[in-house]
Amino acid sequence: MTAPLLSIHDLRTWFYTEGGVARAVDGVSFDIGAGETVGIVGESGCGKSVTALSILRLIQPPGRIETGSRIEFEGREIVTLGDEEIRDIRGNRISMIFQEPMSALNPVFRVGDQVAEVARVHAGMSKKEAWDRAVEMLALTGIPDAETRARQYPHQLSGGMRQRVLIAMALMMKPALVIADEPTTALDVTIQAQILDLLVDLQKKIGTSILMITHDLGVIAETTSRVIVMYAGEVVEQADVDELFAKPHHPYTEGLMHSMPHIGHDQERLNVIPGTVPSPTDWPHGCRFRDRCPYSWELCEREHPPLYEVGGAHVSRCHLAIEPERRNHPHPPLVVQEGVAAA
Amino acid sequence: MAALNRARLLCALLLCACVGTESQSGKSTGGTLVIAAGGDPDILVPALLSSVQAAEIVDQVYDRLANIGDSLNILNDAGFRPRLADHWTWSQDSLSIAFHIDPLAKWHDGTPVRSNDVRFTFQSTTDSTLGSGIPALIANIDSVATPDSATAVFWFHTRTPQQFYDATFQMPIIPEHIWKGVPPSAWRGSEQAKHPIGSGQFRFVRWIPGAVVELAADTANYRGAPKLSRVIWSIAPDFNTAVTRFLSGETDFFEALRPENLPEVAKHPELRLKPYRGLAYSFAQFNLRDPANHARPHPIFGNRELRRALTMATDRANLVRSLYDSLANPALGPTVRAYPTTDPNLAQIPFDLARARQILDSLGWRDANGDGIRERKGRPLQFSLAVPNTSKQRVQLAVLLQEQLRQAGVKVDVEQLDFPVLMERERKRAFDAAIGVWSTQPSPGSIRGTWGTAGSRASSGSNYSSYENPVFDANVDSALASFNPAARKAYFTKAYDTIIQDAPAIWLAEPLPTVGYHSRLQLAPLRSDAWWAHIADWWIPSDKRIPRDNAPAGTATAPAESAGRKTP
Amino acid sequence: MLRYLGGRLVQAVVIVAIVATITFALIHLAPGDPFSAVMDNPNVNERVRATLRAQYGLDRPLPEQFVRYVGQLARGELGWSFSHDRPVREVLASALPNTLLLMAIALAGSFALGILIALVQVARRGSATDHALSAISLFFFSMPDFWLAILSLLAFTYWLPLFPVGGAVDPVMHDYMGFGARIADRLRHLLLPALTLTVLAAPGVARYQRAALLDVLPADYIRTARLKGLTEREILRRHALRNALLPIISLLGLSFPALLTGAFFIEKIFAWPGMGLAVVNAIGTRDYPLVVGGVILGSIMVTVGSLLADLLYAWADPRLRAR
Amino acid sequence: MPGQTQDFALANPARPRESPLALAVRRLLRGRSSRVAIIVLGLIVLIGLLAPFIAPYDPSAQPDIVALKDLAPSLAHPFGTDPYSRDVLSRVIYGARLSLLIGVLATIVSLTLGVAYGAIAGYAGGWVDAVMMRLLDAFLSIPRLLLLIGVLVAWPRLSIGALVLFLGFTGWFGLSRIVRGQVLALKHAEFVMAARALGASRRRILLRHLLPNLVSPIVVAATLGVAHVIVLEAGLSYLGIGVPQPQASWGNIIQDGADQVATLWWMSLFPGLFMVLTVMTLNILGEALRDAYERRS
Repeated sequence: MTAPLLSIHDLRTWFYTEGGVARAVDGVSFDIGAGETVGIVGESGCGKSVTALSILRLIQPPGRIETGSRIEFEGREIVTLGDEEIRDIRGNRISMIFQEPMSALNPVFRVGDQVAEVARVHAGMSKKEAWDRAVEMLALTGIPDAETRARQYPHQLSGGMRQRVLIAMALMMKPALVIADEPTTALDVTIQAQILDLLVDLQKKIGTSILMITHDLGVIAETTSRVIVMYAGEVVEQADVDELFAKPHHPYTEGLMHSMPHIGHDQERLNVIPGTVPSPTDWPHGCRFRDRCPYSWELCEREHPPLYEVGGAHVSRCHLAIEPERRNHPHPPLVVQEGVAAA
Repeated sequence: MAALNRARLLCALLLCACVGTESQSGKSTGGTLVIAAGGDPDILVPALLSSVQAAEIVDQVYDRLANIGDSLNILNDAGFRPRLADHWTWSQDSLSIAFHIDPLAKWHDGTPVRSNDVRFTFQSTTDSTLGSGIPALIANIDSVATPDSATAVFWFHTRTPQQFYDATFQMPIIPEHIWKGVPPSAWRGSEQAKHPIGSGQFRFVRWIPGAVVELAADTANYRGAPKLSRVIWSIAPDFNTAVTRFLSGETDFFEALRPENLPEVAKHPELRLKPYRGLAYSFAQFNLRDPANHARPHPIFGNRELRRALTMATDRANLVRSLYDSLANPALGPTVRAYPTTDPNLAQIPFDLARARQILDSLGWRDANGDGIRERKGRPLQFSLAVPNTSKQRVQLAVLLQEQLRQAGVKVDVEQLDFPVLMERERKRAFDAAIGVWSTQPSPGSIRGTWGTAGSRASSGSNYSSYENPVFDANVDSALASFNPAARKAYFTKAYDTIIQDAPAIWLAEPLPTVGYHSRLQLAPLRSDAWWAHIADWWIPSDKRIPRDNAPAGTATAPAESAGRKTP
Repeated sequence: MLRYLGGRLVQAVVIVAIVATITFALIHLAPGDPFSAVMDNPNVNERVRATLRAQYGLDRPLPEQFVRYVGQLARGELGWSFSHDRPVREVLASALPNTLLLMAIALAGSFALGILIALVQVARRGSATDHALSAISLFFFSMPDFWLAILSLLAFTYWLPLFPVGGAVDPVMHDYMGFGARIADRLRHLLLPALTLTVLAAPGVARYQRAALLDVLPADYIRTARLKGLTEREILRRHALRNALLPIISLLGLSFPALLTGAFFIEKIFAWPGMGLAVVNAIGTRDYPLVVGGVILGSIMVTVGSLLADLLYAWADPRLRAR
Repeated sequence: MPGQTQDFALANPARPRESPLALAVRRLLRGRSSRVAIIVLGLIVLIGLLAPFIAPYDPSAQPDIVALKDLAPSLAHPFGTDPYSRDVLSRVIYGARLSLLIGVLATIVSLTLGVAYGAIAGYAGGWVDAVMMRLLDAFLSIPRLLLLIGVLVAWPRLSIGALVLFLGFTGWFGLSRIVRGQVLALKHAEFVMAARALGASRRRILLRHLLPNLVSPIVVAATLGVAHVIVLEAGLSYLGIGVPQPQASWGNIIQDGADQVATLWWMSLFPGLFMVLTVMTLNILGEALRDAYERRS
């Protein structure tokens, strides 16, 4: 196997806030191969977006990528890269699509100019060339009458249209990697599917890798080949998409799957994982999922689980890997009610 | 006779001012004199003006029949120099004087000056609808007759020592053809009042309020052209600016510097100082009548003892030192030391705070409630002291007085008023107390108008205090009627003694003004009552002239645009 | 857009009407007669008194006086200034260009300077430069207008005599100068007051603009710009500034009263012949019609200023422009 | 064991039910610049309060109008003397007293009016609100200084009390707009609805439920308002229509020396510095308070 396109090793991105050090990403490692589509899934606050921003070094103070973290991309070490070099990568070799297409576009510029700006920065194109390129790209993302649309301002476009603009912007330089951070969450269900199809389609045409960040396992199932599950700043499970859906190992992944709405099933309520994610300033000792886990036992409290190999490329950060029989004896989770601790 | 007089004057000038250092060629006419003025003139009508700036300007533009000499003699015509009248003749009984108009005299519009202009000047000045204060001073003049166009005859009621002075000094002559269409009641605010046409050696060019008044040499003048080609009053918005402009050379002449400015002026080698004898005295006068009802005495100041106590409570010597340093003396009374009739040793009410307190106590004014202010029958001993806001120095005087009287348990509210408003309050006798300054005339007789019963009741009279004492009046009248200098002085001394002891005012300061001027300027003697009397004889040597001296006079372009004011 | 404009115009007229009512109330509620100064002034002739009586209908019943007063105002008649012996309208009209010149220069200068300072601060946020500039801004921001004016007069005309001491032109020589010299003369007189007013107004702009920029910086589109590989400088200048200019346009409207107030003191201290000097001098002469005229004109200027700022805002913001 | 409870309360930084004001003050005290500002302002207030005890001389006494006038700063008179031989330091100290007093009193007047007007407009809504807001627009577009000049010229020789009232009457416009906005927003808040459902009177709702929520804008407006009034009063006194002689206010002292700025520079410099310092600290505090409140929401 050739060297992966992106290789993250022991990434730790911490935020130094008034309330203490928030270890939002706390030792994450994974690879993405060229042309591959990898998904990161997890609840909000699990560190998946911070991981994405870390890859582009877009962490703003008081956040900081801790020394010892490594992000290797196309053979270069991003963490220690100079400002100018990292800027050369942004939007050019790695680009990103955000969740909120409205706020991600500058309200006071025409969308065409905003798309064209990428080419002007990175390819040194003239205004005219860049504009033409932008219109071309907008057309490619399926915007009808792209020439006219390009002259409009963000507020004049629909949500789906704006997301297409962002996609056009992201793909302008045919980057090696596109990070899509919840690209469909803010959109209507019908538009969601269109946008996902578009992404997959464009990936095939351009051949980029995609890192798909979402809380929605449906999106994962539809677009990715490999899945990384994150919880409390850590990778808790990683597997090929089919393997994961067939044989989820980590109780958290299990919980996520149960909370997925199953089409056709007449369910009144989603199964929600009880409890809340602990505070990033104060990760619990041992297993971070312990309090919400129906299988946890004293080992989970005592020892922080490593990533166990549970079959092929499938890894899981759960002690069940060494005592699988405990899966047969679930107990009610040790959820602590809010406020009780303060009393 | 006229020619002789002028030649003699010139000789005097050469001796005292230039001491022969200047070559004759350096005396060619030309040059611009820029005078630092503290404010706009109020009105450019001789009979109506009340500000010194207006007097400075009016005296250049208008001429009198004859000019008083520098000795300021007022008895008969000794020392008087011909002006519009090139000679005059007394009647046998001395009850009339015939003035013969200089045949060359012309108004600035080219019209010749005629005797009817003299008669018109007298008639309009004494017209009651004009509201001038001068009639009280020339009550002895019965009428002016014009037997021919070149002769004006003044008729007097009685023979007095200063008949001639009355006829000439009080009335600069104004042109009938310019003014006759305007009723005297409308002279204030008329266009003529803003653009005077006279017969003096300078003619009026322009007046941009708040900026400049400009006069130019009247080159065709019957007395010859003046040596300067232009005189400009540069009007500063405040004293500070005026001083700074003078120090920086923007202006050439500064009248009445304050003591604190003298060291600064001394630092500039090109600037000179020159003290001169002024004829002004300042005072805080009380209204002796109730402002609400003039038939009643004033509830506080109606009492002579109280007024005396207020004077006693005032450390006048200190106050004058504080404000003027050595540039003023404490005022002796309603007079100045320059008059030959003034006894410099007039008895004064002494500064005696303890005695003042005693008197106030004995009058029933006591501080019962312990607030530091005396009361009587529930009424605090408190009054308002009005002061013109245009003069910071007078405001300072008021604040100094405020504190001194506070020591005696008297509360003074300083009320700053615009000068014309203050004037009108005084005219209507609608004030408690006010700080005032009289720039007196060469004759001590002007006191009749300012403190005598004659000026008390009439609203045009200047006795704003409504001080009335027949003993005072009689002594002043006797003095003015007396031809014997010693007797004059004795009568005046009795009059002054009377008024000083009656204390209708706290007599404050008699300034010894000091002018500052640029050394390139060659001054003529500064007359005590009017330093500006001989501006026409001032000059700037040609080798010391600067660019502004050589700007052709009266060629200012587009004044309306530059000052934002329409000149009709 | 037109409807919006119309609405704002109506609003402006209503505002001026209310201002007129307030000034009328001021005149008539005042103890004694604010016109007594005029009526007492011996240099005011009968014609002026008659004009005043006609303007304010002083001897008529109050409602009639009011109607008369408003009617006169509507025709642009502001009464008679006795201290200038001219109509108030003329006095103010001849002074207004000088005030507008001063304000315009200070406005442009202070916004340019303020925005520049803010950009420097935000580009180096958290640095010593940022803190120092913040402290300096605050210092000047807290400075009373007249005090800074006095100090700058003191410093630059007395101690370091670089500028003439007051006025708009050399009072004596200006009219004798050639064209070029006149321009130079005007500039020499204009510079210090204009600079002082600029320095007075700039800190407010800087502080406001800095806050606006900092508000904009966390925005998603700034992240997008960063993502495109733009430098921080480009991001600040192109993306952040452009968005942070919108609040600054609102500030433009809001800053008129302060600027006008500043101009009043500056004009007084530098003897700059604008409407501020006219009104401040009218305080001394108790020229009440002129004071009231100044209040009304000042309010109109503020209203018009904020109206213009609103229009500018509508034009600058594409989201509003469409409407 | 009351003692112990108290200790616990002190030890626990996140104690529940802390009032927003207390919270804001605690946040305020955390900033270095606001701590310095509080100390400086406290000193100036103390100077004003203790003026009779710390002023070296009687501020209006003229001890020696010849020998002691116009003295440049020296050990005996650190801020020099004025043309009346009065000690400028003493006058600046008494000026602090008067300027701060006028600032605070006028601001209290403004706050009362502003809150009342804004609350009524916001709570009443409808055309009442519309009319009141248009009126407010008009008030806001009259420059405050100009309005005050108009008033003070029409009412000459005002007492300081009247001056305070007029300063207060012209200072509430901005606040009332903020209050109205808050009231409008809170009017439909659940707790107000709940109170209304429970039959609380309008008055009670306004006073008990809305007012406490207005504390933060009021505190901020008050702090900045005092600063503004101090500057205004100084300006008016400088123009000669503020505080009358012989009382000392900062603006007044500057006015006393205005005629001779070049020679009596100390009369402009020192009171001005005090004024700037006061206004600056008030501005810092006002803004820090605003920040502290905003971070909460």
